[in-house]
Amino acid sequence: MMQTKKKRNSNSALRGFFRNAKAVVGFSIFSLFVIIGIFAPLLAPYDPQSTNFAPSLGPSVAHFFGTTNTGQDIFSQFIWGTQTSLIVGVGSSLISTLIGFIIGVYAGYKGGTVDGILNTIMNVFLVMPGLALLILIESYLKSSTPLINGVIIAVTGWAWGARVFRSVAMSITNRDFIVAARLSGAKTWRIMFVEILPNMTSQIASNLIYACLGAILAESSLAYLGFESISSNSWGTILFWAQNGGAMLSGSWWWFVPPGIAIALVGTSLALMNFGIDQITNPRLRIHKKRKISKKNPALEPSGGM
Amino acid sequence: MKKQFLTAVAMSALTIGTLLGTSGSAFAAHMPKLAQSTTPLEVVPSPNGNFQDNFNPFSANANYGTLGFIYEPLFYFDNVSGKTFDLLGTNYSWSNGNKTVTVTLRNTNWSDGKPFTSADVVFTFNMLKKYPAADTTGQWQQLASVKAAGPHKVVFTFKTTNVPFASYTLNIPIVPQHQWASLGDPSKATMTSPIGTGPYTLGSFSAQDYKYVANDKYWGGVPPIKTLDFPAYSGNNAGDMALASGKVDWAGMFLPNIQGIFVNKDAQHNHYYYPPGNVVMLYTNLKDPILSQLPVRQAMSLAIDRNKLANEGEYGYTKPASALGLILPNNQAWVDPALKSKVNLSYNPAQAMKVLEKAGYKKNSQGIFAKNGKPLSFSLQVVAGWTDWDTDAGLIQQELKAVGINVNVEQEAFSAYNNNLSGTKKSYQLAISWTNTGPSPYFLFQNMLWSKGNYNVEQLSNKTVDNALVSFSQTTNPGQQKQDLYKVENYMLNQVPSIPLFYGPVWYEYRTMNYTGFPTAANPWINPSPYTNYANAIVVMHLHPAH
Amino acid sequence: MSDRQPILELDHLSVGYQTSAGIVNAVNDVNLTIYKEEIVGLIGESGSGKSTMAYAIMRLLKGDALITNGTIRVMGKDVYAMNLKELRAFRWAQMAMVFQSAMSALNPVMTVQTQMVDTILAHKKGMTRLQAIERANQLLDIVRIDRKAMQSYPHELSGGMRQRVVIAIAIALNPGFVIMDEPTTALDVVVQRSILDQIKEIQKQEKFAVLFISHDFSLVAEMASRVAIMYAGRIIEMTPSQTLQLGERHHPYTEGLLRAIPHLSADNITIEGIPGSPPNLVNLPRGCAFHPRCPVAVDVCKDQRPKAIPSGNGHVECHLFEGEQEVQHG
Amino acid sequence: MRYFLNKLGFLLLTIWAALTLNFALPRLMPGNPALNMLAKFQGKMPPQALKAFELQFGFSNQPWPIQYINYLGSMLTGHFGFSYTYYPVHVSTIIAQSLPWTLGLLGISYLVSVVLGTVLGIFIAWRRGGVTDSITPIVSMTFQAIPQFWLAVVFVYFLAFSNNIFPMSHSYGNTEVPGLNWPFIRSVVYHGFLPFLVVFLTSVSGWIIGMRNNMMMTLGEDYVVFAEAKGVSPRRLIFNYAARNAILPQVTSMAIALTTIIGGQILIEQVFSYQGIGFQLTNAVTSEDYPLIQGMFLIVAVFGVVINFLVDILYGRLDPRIRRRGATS
Repeated sequence: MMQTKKKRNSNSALRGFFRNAKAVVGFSIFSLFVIIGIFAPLLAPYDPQSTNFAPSLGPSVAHFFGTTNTGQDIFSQFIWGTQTSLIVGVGSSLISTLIGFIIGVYAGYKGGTVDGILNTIMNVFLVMPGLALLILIESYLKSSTPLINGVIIAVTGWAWGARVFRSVAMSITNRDFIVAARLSGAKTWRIMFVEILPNMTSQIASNLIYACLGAILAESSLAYLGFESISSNSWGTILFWAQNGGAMLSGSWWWFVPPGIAIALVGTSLALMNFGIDQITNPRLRIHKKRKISKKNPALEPSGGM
Repeated sequence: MKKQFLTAVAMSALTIGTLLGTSGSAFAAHMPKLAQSTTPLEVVPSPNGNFQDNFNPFSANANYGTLGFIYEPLFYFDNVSGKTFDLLGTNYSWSNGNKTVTVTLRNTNWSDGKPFTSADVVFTFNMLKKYPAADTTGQWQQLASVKAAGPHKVVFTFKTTNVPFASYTLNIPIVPQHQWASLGDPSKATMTSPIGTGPYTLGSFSAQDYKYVANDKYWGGVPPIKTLDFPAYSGNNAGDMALASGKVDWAGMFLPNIQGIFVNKDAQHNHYYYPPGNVVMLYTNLKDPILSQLPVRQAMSLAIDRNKLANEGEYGYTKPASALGLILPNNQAWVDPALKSKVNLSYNPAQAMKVLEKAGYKKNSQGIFAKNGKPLSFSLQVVAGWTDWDTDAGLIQQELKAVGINVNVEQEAFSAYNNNLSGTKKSYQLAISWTNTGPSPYFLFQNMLWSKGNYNVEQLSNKTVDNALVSFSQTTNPGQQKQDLYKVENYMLNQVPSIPLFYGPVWYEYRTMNYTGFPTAANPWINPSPYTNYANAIVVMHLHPAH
Repeated sequence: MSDRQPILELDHLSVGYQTSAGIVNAVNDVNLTIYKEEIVGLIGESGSGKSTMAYAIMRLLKGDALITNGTIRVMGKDVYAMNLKELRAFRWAQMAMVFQSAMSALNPVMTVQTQMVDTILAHKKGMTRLQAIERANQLLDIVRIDRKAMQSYPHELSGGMRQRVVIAIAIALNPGFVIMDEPTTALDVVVQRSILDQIKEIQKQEKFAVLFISHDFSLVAEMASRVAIMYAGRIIEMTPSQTLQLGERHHPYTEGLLRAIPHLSADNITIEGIPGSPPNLVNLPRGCAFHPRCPVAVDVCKDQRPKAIPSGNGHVECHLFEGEQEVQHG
Repeated sequence: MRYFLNKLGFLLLTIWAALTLNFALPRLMPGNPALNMLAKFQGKMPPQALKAFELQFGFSNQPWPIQYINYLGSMLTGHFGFSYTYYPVHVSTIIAQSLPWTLGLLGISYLVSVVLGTVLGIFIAWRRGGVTDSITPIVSMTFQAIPQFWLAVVFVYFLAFSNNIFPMSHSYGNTEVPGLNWPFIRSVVYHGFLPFLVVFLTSVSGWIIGMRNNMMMTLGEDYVVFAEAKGVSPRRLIFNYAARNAILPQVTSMAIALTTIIGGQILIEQVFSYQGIGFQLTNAVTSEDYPLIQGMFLIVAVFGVVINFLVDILYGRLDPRIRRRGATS
């Protein structure tokens, strides 16, 4: 009974998601980039690192985004960079959400001293300025790869999610089915992942989305500051090389604009999806499109001027 | 990108010696007498962070221009032209079997009006003796005494004969006794109100900008420009943009695509040239059993396309290095006539493979040359974030791979890299690094090849080279000195103790909108970069308003 | 009956929600009149449309709820014909409402005094602040709360005190009509008792008509003179409260509700409920909405919606009563 | 009071955590600060300088608990050691010099984005479903998704480099004399505008959307409906009833979001050569100036934590329920 009810809820939530215009637009944009990332080996016309082309070319049929000042094909770098940036974003968000889930739910579920300690740790991570912490770590970890950076971003950024998960866990820990599970002797991890988890899908989805956006932005920032191995290839490293190669000053907009726009697009798509999820799970956030039913229907007017 | 500045600055600090055999002081700065212009000269020696209020000449981190505009040494020995410029000294001469040098001082005043005398010189050196932490060039490891011989004469006596070392000694900035006597350890002092003998004094300071104002009583005449303005820029874009938009008159910055970004914006006024400043080497650790084999080093040298490195990794701002370890054309006069035809290094991968095969190496199943089951596989260390060298390392990796030598590029933090190269235990196989230069090739060789050299990174210990360098250091006879260096050049060519790659450029951009008289490529009479200590002031004294 | 002055008149009122499946009526063709100084009870299971009706009367419908048919008159004035300014002046001065949960009806970050004074000053433009505070103090006296509570924040008061504050705010402007939407649901029995007594007392004193909404039969029977029973958006029966006891003849649903009240006798407790659950409004059964749960349903109940049949002092919507009507008329 | 003490305890705890992190990180890495310092001079320092550096940087072979206590002591007294890049300048001197600029720029951009974002959020929640409501969140979300450094660089390029409308870098004109004079203040404002704009545009979204959503939630609360019913004027309803409550969750995120704003400002200061902590921090990292990195990080962290504390206290003042309960989260 419980199980089927949960399933029905998540199905209808999914249906709601795809009925929400914002969510659908966001999902479509994001999917487009995912497809580009998955098929990067097929889509990229050249080896992104190869320096075999004429340097500093503008956009052309042969090189959609021109070439770098060392003669690399920027379009190929962009395509491969899509893959890297998405892996970093998605991977990092999965890791940080998992850490956040375990710590947050464990704290909320256990309560008491455990909660006190974990909650304090959470708060410490929350108030530490993230990028400054990342820079501090990078200063000792020279030229890490985007993937390592993704892991570091996750390890330093899980606290946001943990806070949300903790409060949700606290609110459902005393519900009957959790109490029943506990009384029947279920292990803590089982209660956390089997009983509690399905009840916070929207929070998890929302956290995954924001962590992904955060990771993509943070990775590109670190790359831009030059904290990534030069043989790596992400949107951030393209921007780093564009800056390094004077793309701005020579007006080579095709070098620095695409990665920036791509990050913004992916970010916006994620934000749109999150916006959609918010509206689905929170009926009060829904905007009611007021169709005219009958002409003379005073109830349709907003009352109280709101 | 940061790297270029760092090494350039490091090297210019070391570029302070000369060959003192060449008939004493030769070149007095030409001091024009023109009306002073009030338009500030905008100088960006190097983009770096904020400034700190420190104009202490004994601090390695003093603000640009401290050495030159404010403090002067006795003489300045230029590494690009090889010339000597008289500053506080007007003449020096060797005696006592080349152990003693006597310097005649200029009759001038400190910027606060007090007279400059031999007491100040003696004080300065004794202060370094008292506080070894400030004696960063190790003067008192060589000096026996510094004594005044009258108000305008100083006698330096060395423990042993080491003629070239005197170029470091005569290059020490002289500070006023009346200000510094009470300061204590000069290595720990921050000097915020410097009193010097130079053409400028400190005008104003803030973290983002400081200004020098003309010292109108300068012994070399009224400086032609009233104010020198030094704004702070970050290394990323701000400095480049400032230069590109014509806000900077004189700079020592690395800019990608300088022709398009800078010159073409105002081709009439915007100029640059990058004279070679040192040799960038692919160092080989000779303690490594495989790298100690000459054919391996020869093969690697043959397999590297230096033009590609210069054009791709170095943006075409430099040229392939010479086979002799000399910086050309700066050191043209020192080329062994017998080696004239062998100066240029060749790129010949086929020959590289032949050399290895001849030495008994065979390609294994991975296509890598191996002997006795040991493949030619090395790690190559570079500094992470020094992007041009990082790129070069990648190119070298590709090229060596093509002939059958495997290379793994390791990007290290600067301190780790530096510890691996110049620490007591040298844990590296291949590394890209710089050379330390001076007004003659002796300095480069002495640093790099002498068994006790400061930068003997490859750990060479060779009698012929050592003897030649010692012989050089004990004579003031130019003929003898040349003969000594020819031996080293031959060793460099035939034994390839390390592999020269390309010249490290001196960064130098200038804009003639407001001022002209800058050194040009056609007349490279001095190291032209604003980050070059002492040369900076000499260059400014030669400028004049454009209109 | 006609000599009494009607305070609330609902005429064929339907209130619907817009959903993706179209309009769903939560209140369906309701006719109801409340007269001066009268207390009418409104009873039904949750989801039967009680609160929707209350909000519709107050013209407080939010989001996708709207009046789909009919009119609402309070003191003879069509609530939905007023412009916003008139509405703001009329509402609370003439009709007020006591919300279900006092905790959520009071602004957590404002003191009791501010919230009371706000109400008074919003309507009495000529009044000074001091006068308003004095009036607020009187109101606290009426609901028997210490005047010190004025400076308290809602969370500092007990549940009963909060509910009294809400009642005080509701009667602040001497309205002629007050809707009480389950005013004591959240309170324990003892507090509930004292508040109900107080409501009755104040009602006698201030002489306003009340629509008393509850799902507690015995409570409504005690408070109200007439009771409306709501099922699936319709008032299926209207009856004087004294008839509400087992043995009297009622709509099968009403009878079900009556049976659901625990009956305590000397040796046993019987609780009988109504089998099944309230219908889904989106997909109402044809005919009588109650027929799937009705123990006495006949074929006609499945196809035809019953009409309102006058019965006793009220009316009932049930096919089973159709014969009686004929008997009565015949 | 209990709430205050609770928060104060947390403040101290967080600062301690930041200090400990700062202590642990360099010691987890190979080498020691003195060796790194020596490396910085690339052979220009004689070997005997090592001893001097070890003394200067407080590095010793003492057991680490003693080192740790000494370290805490010197940190608490503001002795952050010497900067490598600016030796012999103290790290604390550099911090003192750059901190006011960061505080100024950050303070203003933070304040403006919070206030403006919140007001805008209230406005679009009021006019929900309208044109502003459908456009503003999306536009602001897009700005939030743009990498801050990228936006900064694009602004510099188009508004400063190509079109010369704003200065490209620095916090005031090089001809101005710092002090309380009008030309200087004007120059500071003029130079600060673009960095401010970037911080504002990329951080305002959270406030707008957060406040809008909070407002929507609050507008559905009974006490708002109740207040509306009892005739409270629309203005008072929106501000005193709805917004006053909706702002509470906003205040909690104010404290946390601050950390991302500090992060963003690090990049922006770098792009604009703005003489603040962020500019120093990134430069210190490129030049491996570890004492400076540590000092800067510590200041940034402490700064974030202290502001957090202040925001928490403000929250306590705004929400009467908190004052007594002493909740920690």
